[in-house]
Amino acid sequence: MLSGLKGLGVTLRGALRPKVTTEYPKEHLPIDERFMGFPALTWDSNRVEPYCTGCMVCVRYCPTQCMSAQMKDNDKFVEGDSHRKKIIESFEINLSRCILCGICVDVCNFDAIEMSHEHERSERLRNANRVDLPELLEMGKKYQAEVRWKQSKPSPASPNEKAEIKAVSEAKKASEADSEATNKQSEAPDSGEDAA
Amino acid sequence: MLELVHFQVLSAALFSIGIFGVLARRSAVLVLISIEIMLNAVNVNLVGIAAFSDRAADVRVFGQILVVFIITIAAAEIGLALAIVLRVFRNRGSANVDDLNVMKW
Amino acid sequence: MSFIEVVFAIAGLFGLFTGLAVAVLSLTWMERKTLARIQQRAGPSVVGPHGLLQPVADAMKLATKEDMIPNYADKLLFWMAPIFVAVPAFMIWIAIPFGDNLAVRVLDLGLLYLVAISGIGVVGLLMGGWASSSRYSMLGGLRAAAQLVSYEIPIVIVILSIAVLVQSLSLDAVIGGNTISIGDDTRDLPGQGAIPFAFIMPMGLLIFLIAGLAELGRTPFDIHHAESEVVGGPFVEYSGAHWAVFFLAEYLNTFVISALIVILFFGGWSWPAPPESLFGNDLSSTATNLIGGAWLMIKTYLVAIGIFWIRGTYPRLRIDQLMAFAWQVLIPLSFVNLVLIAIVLFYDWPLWVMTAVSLPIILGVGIAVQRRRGARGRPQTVRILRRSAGEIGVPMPPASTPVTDQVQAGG
Amino acid sequence: MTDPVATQIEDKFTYQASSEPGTVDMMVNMGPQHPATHGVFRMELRVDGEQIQDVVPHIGYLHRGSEKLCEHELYSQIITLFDRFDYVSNFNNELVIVSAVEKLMGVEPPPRAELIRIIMCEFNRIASHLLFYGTFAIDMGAITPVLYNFRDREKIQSLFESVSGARMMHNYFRVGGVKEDVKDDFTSRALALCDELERGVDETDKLLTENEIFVERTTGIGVISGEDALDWGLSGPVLRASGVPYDVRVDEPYSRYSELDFGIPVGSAGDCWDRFYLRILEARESLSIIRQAMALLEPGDTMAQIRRIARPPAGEVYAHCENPRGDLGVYIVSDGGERPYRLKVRPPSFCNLQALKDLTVGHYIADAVVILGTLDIVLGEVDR
Amino acid sequence: MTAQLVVFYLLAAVTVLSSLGVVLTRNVVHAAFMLLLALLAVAGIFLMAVAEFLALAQILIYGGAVTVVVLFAIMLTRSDDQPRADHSQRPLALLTAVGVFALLVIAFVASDVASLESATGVGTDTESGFEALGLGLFTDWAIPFEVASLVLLVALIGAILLARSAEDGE
Amino acid sequence: MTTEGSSNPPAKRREPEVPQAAVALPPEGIALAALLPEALADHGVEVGAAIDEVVCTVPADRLIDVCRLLKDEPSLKFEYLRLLTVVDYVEQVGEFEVVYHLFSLANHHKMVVKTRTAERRPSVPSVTSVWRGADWYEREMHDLFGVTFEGHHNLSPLVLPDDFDGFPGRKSYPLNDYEEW
Repeated sequence: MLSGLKGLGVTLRGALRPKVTTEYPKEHLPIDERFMGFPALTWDSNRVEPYCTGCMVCVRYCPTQCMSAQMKDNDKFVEGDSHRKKIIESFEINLSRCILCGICVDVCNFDAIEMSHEHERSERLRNANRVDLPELLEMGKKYQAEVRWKQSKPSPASPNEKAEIKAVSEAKKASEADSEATNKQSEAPDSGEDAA
Repeated sequence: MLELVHFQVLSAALFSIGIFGVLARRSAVLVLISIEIMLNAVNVNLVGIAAFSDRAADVRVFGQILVVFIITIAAAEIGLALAIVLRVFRNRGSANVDDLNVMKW
Repeated sequence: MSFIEVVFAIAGLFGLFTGLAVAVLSLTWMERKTLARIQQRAGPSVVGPHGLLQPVADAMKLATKEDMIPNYADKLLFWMAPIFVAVPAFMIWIAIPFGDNLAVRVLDLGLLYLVAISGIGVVGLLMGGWASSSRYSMLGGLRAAAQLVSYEIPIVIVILSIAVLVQSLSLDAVIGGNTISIGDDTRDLPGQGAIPFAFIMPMGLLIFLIAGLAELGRTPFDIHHAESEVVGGPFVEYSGAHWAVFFLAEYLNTFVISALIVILFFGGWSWPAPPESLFGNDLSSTATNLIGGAWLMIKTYLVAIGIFWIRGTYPRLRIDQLMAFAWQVLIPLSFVNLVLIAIVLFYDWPLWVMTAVSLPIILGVGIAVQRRRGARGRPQTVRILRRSAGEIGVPMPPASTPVTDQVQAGG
Repeated sequence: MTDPVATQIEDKFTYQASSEPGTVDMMVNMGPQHPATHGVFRMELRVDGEQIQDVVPHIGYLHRGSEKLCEHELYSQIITLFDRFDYVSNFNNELVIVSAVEKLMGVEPPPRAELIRIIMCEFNRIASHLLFYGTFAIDMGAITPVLYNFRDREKIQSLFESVSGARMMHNYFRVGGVKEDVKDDFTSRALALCDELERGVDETDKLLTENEIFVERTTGIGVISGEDALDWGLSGPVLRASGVPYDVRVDEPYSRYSELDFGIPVGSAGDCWDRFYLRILEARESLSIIRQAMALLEPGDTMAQIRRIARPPAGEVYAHCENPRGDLGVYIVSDGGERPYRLKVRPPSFCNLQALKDLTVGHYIADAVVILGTLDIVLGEVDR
Repeated sequence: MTAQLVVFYLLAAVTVLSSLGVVLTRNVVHAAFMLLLALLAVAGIFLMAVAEFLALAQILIYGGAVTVVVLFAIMLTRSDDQPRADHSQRPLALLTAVGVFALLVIAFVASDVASLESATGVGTDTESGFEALGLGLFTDWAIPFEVASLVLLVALIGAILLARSAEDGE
Repeated sequence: MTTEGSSNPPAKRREPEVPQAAVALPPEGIALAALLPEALADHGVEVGAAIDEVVCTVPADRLIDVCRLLKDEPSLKFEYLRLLTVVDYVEQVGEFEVVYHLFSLANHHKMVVKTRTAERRPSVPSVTSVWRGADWYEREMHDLFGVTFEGHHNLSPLVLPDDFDGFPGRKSYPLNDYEEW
């Protein structure tokens, strides 16, 4: 009975400490940088298109089969603005089914899917929490802005860039060649003239 | 105006209800409850007479003192009797007065 | 009884009912806030400032909830049980004095009245438990009956000791002091304005507090509606308004026990110093009564917070331990208390003798209760074994673990 | 039988014959929605008054066929299923499956990864024990400890969040290492957390174990002898409380436990008190393990060089680890594919629950709750 | 008809009806609760007769204790084969009860006792005589009082001995 | 992959290319493997090894004797039953394999006991008389695989509903295409 008084002391001390809870809808606890919310698709702002090419690797490795994806030919590739020959046409994730395991992020080869910080999504119906491509990209953009997301390795060049690079390098080469030529010319002005 | 006869008639009614219960019910517990009612009938009567007696106050209190004793005895009785009923029930698997016929030949 | 008196009585009753309803609501809020504070939470905070209107919202919710009656329930008893619990809880308040000679009905037999009325609630619990036709309710009802009947005894005996001390059964005398004459001997008996009985009868206070907690069915004696065992006991099957009535009665009883502790041991509405010394002599009796009532309420709420604090700390007892505690510790102690005060008064010793004798007894009993199982409160049966990793061979325990006296259940 | 009273009573209650003539025992159906059964567990109690005469436990309300599911999942996906067995000590569960696959493949994870795993598992053990103290206190009617313990548990989970990205279902351990290295501030955070947890455990200790009522309620309740405990296949704190010092971390050291110095709390009475207090001591030992492991932590790789999709050779393996609840094991039969041919979990709670009848019969209903509390079952693991 | 009389009639009606309920109801548990009601109403009757102490004692002992004990006994002695609630001698019992009632009423009306009613009736005596009661109990009736307490003690011990189950008793 | 091919058991098809896990018995295991053939000589057991466990295959009819011997013999003293499970080899060899994982705290060694039973009316003796802890394992396996454990006191459904039809643990029971219960 007497040792029970110690317990009263503990609770009294507890009562004098500040509260540790937060009132949820009003205050939010800080979210850790690594926090895994629902998966989102990232947006390649350089190319103005998603990173995702619809390669289906995440769909295949998803333990709950909550995703589906479809790819299409990339118009921008045809136009030469992008290095991606194929691009995602439609992507759907049933977030009610997603278990936030992060396997899709692990297996993705293109940095195209990320676990965003989105975590407050609840719906009444079982199938109401399906999100489609635009929404996933929105989530992705928000997430990218939040964490100042960076690609793990730079994308290869697009055809246009390649052409540009090629042009530049050719130009460079040409200019080098020119300068070489001029050098040569300066070295041997006569022979050039001869050749011409 | 409240009169003594009111108490007396009420007491008589309670008493006869108690008698009916004692005679008619089979469950030993209910028989005991009926006895309680009879005791209460007596109490009502005593209290009534005490209230209406015009003798000295210390004598008037006799009725109430008797009631105190009756309540005491009633409490003792019900406790003991219920214990007996319980014992009988444990031994014989029944709390009916009709089944308590081992002495009957 | 004249017409005016009847009107006053009705007005008083009405005022009391309203006041009690408000008190219950505030008490629920206070309990939640106190527990939240102890547990470092926020507690109700959404409805109204600091969640003050939360109890009102809860009451509205309960009132509008569907009132379900189980199929096999005994409808009549099921319906009547909350009434049997709540009506006595209200009736007790008729006798509680809020000021000098200020109660709905000032009773000469106030103390006996309290004891008598508070006993009826048990039947309501038993009734509800039986009528719900749920085994948890049944168990809870039986537990409640056993517990409340047992713990009523120490409460009655402590109240008796108070009555012996003030030589009256009137609550006013308990607070305000009394002059009595036995034969030729005229004595001034102490009122609590001078010295709260908590100092004269600390043992009585302790017994009353513990037994009062048990009467309320509050932690650590909440076995009859222990959520983790009988899931709410007699109230399992109740919902909506019926449940609300039980709830109301429970909090009313909490309030009444707190008020009784204040009235019996902490001077009720009386001041530590006479109010004249604080406010001067020109205080009207109404003002004195108002201040006294407020003072009583403040003390009562403080005691209630203490009860909530205990609830936030202790685990609950088991039924056999609970009964054993009542019959082996509390009841003998309360008799000791009664006999002590009788001796002190009979031999006309000063009252501090009572205090001086009580304190060592309390301490002794506390230590005895604690040490019943041995030298220390905590069993020393767990040791830390250090084994090097992968060591071959595990030291096996002895063939059968010795069952010493400490592993006998209960006691 | 024609009497309406009798038929009404018939309808209301099911009785069974009791030992005493005339009286009947009452069947009390505890669960699956009872607050003290810690999930969807049901036990039928046959009680004589308050005293328990017989217990029939019923499980399976949460049976999801996980073992069958595992046979259809890749090894990397199985980890997510293991997270959900004993859902309050996820890291420990993950460790079992990854160490089983590693054993099968003969892969050695890098030392840093092993230490991170140990730290995470021990933190998780503390988190699990904290939950146990709290829920057990609730079973006993004390409502405050659970909130104090949850406060501390939340801190642990925040640490987990910063490491694995999830507060509960981490999916952090991988075959051959861990998903990613911890962040730079991990060491300081973890050490600070250790101090806080120490205080928290002390607080629980003071609130509960020094309380007379608590001691009274737990000593001598649900006693099981060491031999019986072994016979029933109990493990973990429940077994150790009976005096059998069997701890997988010592008996078959896995990961890098053999490098760490720690004690095993062992009881002798085998009652609820021992089972409770042992867990308090265990949490303190875990803190010491964490501190030692933090000291050993050196920079390095956190992932062995293996295929991302594990394809272990054919064979069968049994690997087990000391979970907060006991010896969690997994038996994998591999046919050389990407998916196991057969996977069977040894769930410690499942085994511990078997002894329930032996423990409870003869005690009061309130004790049944206490005994079930000290067995500390997690239904996700019992039913799988 | 005074208010006093109205209240008395009400209480008397509750008493008689619930007592009738006790002896007539088939449900034993209902009978116990009806008994409680009857006893509480009797307490009210006591109040009418200015026996405040007795009224409170009645509530305390019957309301709090006896009813609970009776209920416990009922719940402990319930078995599957609940027999018919009543005897075959029910008509006889009815006859006896009515006869006794008639006899008593005649006796009351005919006897001298009824004439005890006097000017010092209930209404005039407002002093609750519990002080006199207490004095009487501890002076003139001290020995019966002590004997009664002894009886209670013996009953208590006897009840405990009897109610203990067989295995405890060994 | 196990449900696809019907003509060839898949394990057989993969056999040439499938690598086998390497056996690496710990010292206690080697000692035990040396001890076992002698100790269990009368019971027709085969002793082998899998990774770090000694595996001993017992005919079903000798199972109880072997288990009792394993538990009682002081040099073995396997008093702890870690795991009891059934493996479905119906597609390969038409048999169920019942696997017992044992551990000895006293001698600190571990082993696996295996026994086989035919697909039709699979039945093995119950070891609940040896280790009481086998009780629920056997009930669970009876639920999931339909293997009868002779001598078990109560094989009522444990994890499945009482009126569940079929044996969901078996490979022949589809993962998805079944009627929802």
